[in-house]
Amino acid sequence: MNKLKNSASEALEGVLFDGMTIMAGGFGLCGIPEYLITALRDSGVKDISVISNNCGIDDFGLGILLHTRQIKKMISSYVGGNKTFEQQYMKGELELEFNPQGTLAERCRAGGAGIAGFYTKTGVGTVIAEGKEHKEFNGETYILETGLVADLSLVKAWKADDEGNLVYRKTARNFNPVMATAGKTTIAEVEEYVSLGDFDPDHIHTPGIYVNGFIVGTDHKKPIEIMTTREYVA
Amino acid sequence: MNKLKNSASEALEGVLFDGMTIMAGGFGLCGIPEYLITALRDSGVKDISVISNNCGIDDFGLGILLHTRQIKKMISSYVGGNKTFEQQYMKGELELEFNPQGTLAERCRAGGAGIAGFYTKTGVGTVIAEGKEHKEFNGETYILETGLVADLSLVKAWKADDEGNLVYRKTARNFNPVMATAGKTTIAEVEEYVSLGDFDPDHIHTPGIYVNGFIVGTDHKKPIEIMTTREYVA
Amino acid sequence: MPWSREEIAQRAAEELQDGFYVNLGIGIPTLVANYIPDNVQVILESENGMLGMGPFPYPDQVDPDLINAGKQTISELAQTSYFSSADSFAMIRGGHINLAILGAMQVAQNGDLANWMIPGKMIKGMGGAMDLVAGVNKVVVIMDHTAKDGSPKFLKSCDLPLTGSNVTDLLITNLAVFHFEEDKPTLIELAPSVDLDEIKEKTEAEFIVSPDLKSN
Amino acid sequence: MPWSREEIAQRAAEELQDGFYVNLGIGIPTLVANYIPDNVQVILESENGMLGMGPFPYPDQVDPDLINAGKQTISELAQTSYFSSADSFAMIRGGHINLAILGAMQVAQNGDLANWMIPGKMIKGMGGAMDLVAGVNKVVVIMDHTAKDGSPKFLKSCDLPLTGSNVTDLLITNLAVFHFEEDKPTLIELAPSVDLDEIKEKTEAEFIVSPDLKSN
Repeated sequence: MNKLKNSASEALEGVLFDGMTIMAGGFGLCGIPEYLITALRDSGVKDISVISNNCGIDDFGLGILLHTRQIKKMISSYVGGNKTFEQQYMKGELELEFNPQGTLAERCRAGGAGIAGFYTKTGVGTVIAEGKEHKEFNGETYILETGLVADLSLVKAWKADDEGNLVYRKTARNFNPVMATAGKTTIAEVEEYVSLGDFDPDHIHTPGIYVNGFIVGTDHKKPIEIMTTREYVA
Repeated sequence: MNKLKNSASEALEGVLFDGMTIMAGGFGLCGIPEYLITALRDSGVKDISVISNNCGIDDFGLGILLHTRQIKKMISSYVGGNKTFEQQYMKGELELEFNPQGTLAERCRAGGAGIAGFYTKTGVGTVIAEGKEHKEFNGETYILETGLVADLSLVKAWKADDEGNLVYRKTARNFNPVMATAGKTTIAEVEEYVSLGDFDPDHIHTPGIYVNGFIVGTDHKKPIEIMTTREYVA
Repeated sequence: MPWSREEIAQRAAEELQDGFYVNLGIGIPTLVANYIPDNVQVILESENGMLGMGPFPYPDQVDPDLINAGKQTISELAQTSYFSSADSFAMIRGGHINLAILGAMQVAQNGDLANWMIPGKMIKGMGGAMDLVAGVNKVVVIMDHTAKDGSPKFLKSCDLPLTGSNVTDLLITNLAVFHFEEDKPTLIELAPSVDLDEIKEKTEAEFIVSPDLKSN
Repeated sequence: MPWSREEIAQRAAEELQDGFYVNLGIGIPTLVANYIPDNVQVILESENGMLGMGPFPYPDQVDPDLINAGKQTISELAQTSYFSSADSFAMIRGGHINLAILGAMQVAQNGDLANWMIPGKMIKGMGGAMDLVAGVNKVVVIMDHTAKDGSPKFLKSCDLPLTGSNVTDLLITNLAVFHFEEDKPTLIELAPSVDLDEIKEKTEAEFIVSPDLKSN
């Protein structure tokens, strides 16, 4: 069963519908499924609720879905640095739900792992805790957060084999592995396709069971948001 | 900061006390910390509560701590195949708490991850659910299970570097990575010591932050419980 | 003539679909691996932390670090991946395994399943059975239709402690096959030379007879 | 003379102990990495999924797949490991990070911390700040002692939305250092040429003065 698809649009065939919930991996512009996001835009699917740590920048990543007004709601931990986002949100055209970053990651893991809810200390005593169930464990207060699942998860990995086993690279891993587990359908975008058996099975980050299909992109743009370097000292 | 210790007894120095709770990795006799268990026996520490999926066999693994009557209580998912265990339990000399295997693994992960409790469907409608809080999410019933932490976690890995980064091998991984995260102190036993920088940082299973010290064992026995093979067909 | 253990396994193998991820319990369910149809590719999961479980190893390839959930030595395949027990049960609990085939001591007409302990006997523990029946999409149970003393094992309600409540999707015995839906289980298939009267006689559970009842 | 940004960072670096795992927030906290004492080895965590964060890369070693939580390009070290966001915050929430150094807008005398939003302004989100203050063993907060208009930022209670309640362990401003225990914060150190009167004047929070108050 080879899960390799010929194109992003082929990979998304039959899984898109208006009003759907989509998880998208990435932290800033690092480890985002560039080609799949472009295919989403081209599909014209509307009123999407997007679960993603950030919302890209004005002209790249999820930001391009703001220009086309395909996003109805964002569930994120940080959306700074995106003017289009700010404008649409201020005008009330865009819903926004903030989650603490670790709570967002854990909610995705929980959704994928059949954990309906979990108790965390994160956010106790803040606006995040408002309206949520509070409970004491060993004299400390925790709040109840719920698992998240998506109709579709779009993830970016480094390499995939025919079975859809995935390996990520450096900090481009971030939210991708947990989101891969929490999609009713999960499509991956990778930079390199390897033959079955090329992976050391101890090194696989996402087992193929979580991956319905994948595409191999060429020339990923991978823009850098903040270039910081040091100088060679003679 | 080199976390390599010279011996199992040195690695356990100052962390043992009577009545303590100890997690021990392994599934059956696969991926168990052989030398650390022997050092536990030799230390004479008493009244231990042990969290481990199984309790070894009569003369190997955690089973050797039954002969010396150092274990007060086992928290496990399966203890079949150990006569000493059966005898001590039937005589009321040993406490036993069964957890479904996945609930046990998740409780260890939760303990290490600062999750005080979580809702699972596993065990609903069975004796496991008795006395536990029930809650509905999306029309389905879940029960509340709590996170587990231990005073000490003993894990078995394949390789470690100076920082205590760990890599496991095949199904010897099992409970070891989650238990490594849930010990106030965690000591690892490995088969091979590698230099800092030898690991590909994308392949590390347990980051060194979870490991307080490790020993390198030689000639691990690794007994096989059920040898099953097929024949070469000419 | 009732089905043999091998024939029960063979019947269970008919439930496998191409691309399925499958967990096989200890005992007869293990035999199902021998009857996977040629045109069907399934990936076997072993709950101690492995996807893509291969056959038993050749004698010179036995590896103590490579066992299945029954603690038997096994081999790996080209698509194999390993993961922790927590990740394994996240996969199971999260509903990612398509099918589990498990043995049973008793099954009730509402789908309750008992397969882990007999009061009074030394209890060995439920291992991963409760997680599997709670999490896997479709649970196929296989067992003898009656106990050794002839008493029924497919009951109105189980008297043994449950592994899971309302979890059975298909029951395959040595005499018949029952499908579980909302209300009552439906008898859908009979073993060769077994007739409806024999099933009625040896079954305590109430069931419906499918209009398409298949005789073999 | 109040401490400069660099001197605040330098003072914060005194809190680092050998073997500590440390998370440094965005802004001034990042500067702390420049003042790690020679005899102290710490490992820096970046909450986007990395332990063992190295310095900024040389220009020809920039890698878009290797950034820190501030989205800056960085480098790796021999001890580096990578992991997912879920594993990263399991580490943070589980109390495995020894020390976090974070900036703030306001701190209250009970340790409440506000550093993520100003009502009426576009809110950017809390990112990982709420997780860090809730989970890390010791939280060191650094900020200017007063706002630009001279109004105090160390208050009886915060009026900005909180990042965490009762989470501050040490507050380092450009004028002084306060240690938080059960009851009230304790003033333990003054910047050069700063006296107790100036602190009292510029602080709304109630605090105790340590008998061992250190002047610089």
